[in-house]
Amino acid sequence: MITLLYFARLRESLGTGREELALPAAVKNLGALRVYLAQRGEAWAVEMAAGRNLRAAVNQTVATADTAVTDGDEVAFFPPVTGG
Amino acid sequence: MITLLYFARLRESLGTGREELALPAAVKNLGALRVYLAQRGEAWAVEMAAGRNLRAAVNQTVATADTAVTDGDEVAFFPPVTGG
Amino acid sequence: MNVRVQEQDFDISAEITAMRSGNPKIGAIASFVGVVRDVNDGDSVATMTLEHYPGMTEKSIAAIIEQARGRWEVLDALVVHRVGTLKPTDQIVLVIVASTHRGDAFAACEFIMDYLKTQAPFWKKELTPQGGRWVDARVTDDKAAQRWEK
Amino acid sequence: MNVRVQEQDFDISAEITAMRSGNPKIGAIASFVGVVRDVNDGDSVATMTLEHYPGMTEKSIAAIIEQARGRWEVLDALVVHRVGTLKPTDQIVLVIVASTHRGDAFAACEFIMDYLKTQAPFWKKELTPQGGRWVDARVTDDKAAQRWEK
Repeated sequence: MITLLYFARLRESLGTGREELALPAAVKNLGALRVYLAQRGEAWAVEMAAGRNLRAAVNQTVATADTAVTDGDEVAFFPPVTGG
Repeated sequence: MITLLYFARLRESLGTGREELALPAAVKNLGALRVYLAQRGEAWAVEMAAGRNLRAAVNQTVATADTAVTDGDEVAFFPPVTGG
Repeated sequence: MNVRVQEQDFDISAEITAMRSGNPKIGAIASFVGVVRDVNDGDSVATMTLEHYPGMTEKSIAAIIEQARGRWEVLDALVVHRVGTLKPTDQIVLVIVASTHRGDAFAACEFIMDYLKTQAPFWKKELTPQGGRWVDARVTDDKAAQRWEK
Repeated sequence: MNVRVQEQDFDISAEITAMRSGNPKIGAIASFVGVVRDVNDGDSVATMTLEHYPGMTEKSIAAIIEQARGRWEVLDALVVHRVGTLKPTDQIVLVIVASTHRGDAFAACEFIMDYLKTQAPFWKKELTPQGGRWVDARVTDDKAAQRWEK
């Protein structure tokens, strides 16, 4: 299982801020996870689309498409940050 | 008459912070005034010496050797500033 | 070195007093306060709600402070970032950097603010007469942060 | 825009609160506090006495703020400089600059501090175990001020 977190605009449009997911065997990294989630359709297809300006973190560290994702990880997806 | 002001190290070594002076006819600018004051001898010769790192203001505006000095002016001599 | 994320307001005097009483080597304290403006992108803003990623927020800000310490002489540093709902003229963020000399204090403080704007996981949602909207990330903020990467 | 020379201490929170309550366009407030250090040039400092040139001080600081307003967007600015006898960890000087965005606030605040150090008529005398001594002007301060002249 991995923990998935969604923040800000994503949390609202996906209708959830947190879920537990059994990691599919074929999903080895963040890029593959994003493609997998986009296949859920509707808002998922929009928010996870390849062209969408999306940021992610694995275990609370900024991550890129080739960052490995393994069982037990905490993975977060969110829009570019706007604090300060 | 002009008003002469001395600050910080100058005030201490010259033994005065303020004096009124009848401007000698030959003194037309700040450089000439400095030469005139240096002729008072002792501490004056030391503090007003040509090589001394000295700053001055005429009517509360930073001035240089060729700044004109005329009757009624307020002239101040002081070391480089060290505030802030 | 201290990082806090909180709903309540902060008092810059109290923070600076605590910092300088703790270290007589401090000669220079640069600080920054971010404030909610009443207009953004041409629309009036009634309230501003800040969301963050608990855990990652504190971790990423601590990492930013460590980067600043590697570049400049930083005797002490504090970051306080508010979350929840704020209104115009409310304080949002406080950064304080203490050093021996002012050049280091100013540079480290501005560096931390530039990175807070571009890397720390906070998101703002504004309530305007047209409804709620998520604030878009600014290209100028990314540019400000990139200045330091050389 | 406000300049004060005074013996009593200042409260940065009160000054910032007054500034931001007066103008809802303010989004960024950069500030600087100078503090008396307990060591200077290798000697311990017991007290520090500040002298100034009344009249010229206020005039030259107001001119410095005007220069800053000509270069950056400055919505409000305050300079408070203390005179008289201070001790280590005491506050000496406060500069606050408010703007819409942080880049302007930081630049104008540092500019005003650099010029305060090199142009405003203040002089410091330190009391050390070797007796009283007037502080020498620093070459680094002149260099910091010269950065802006281009």
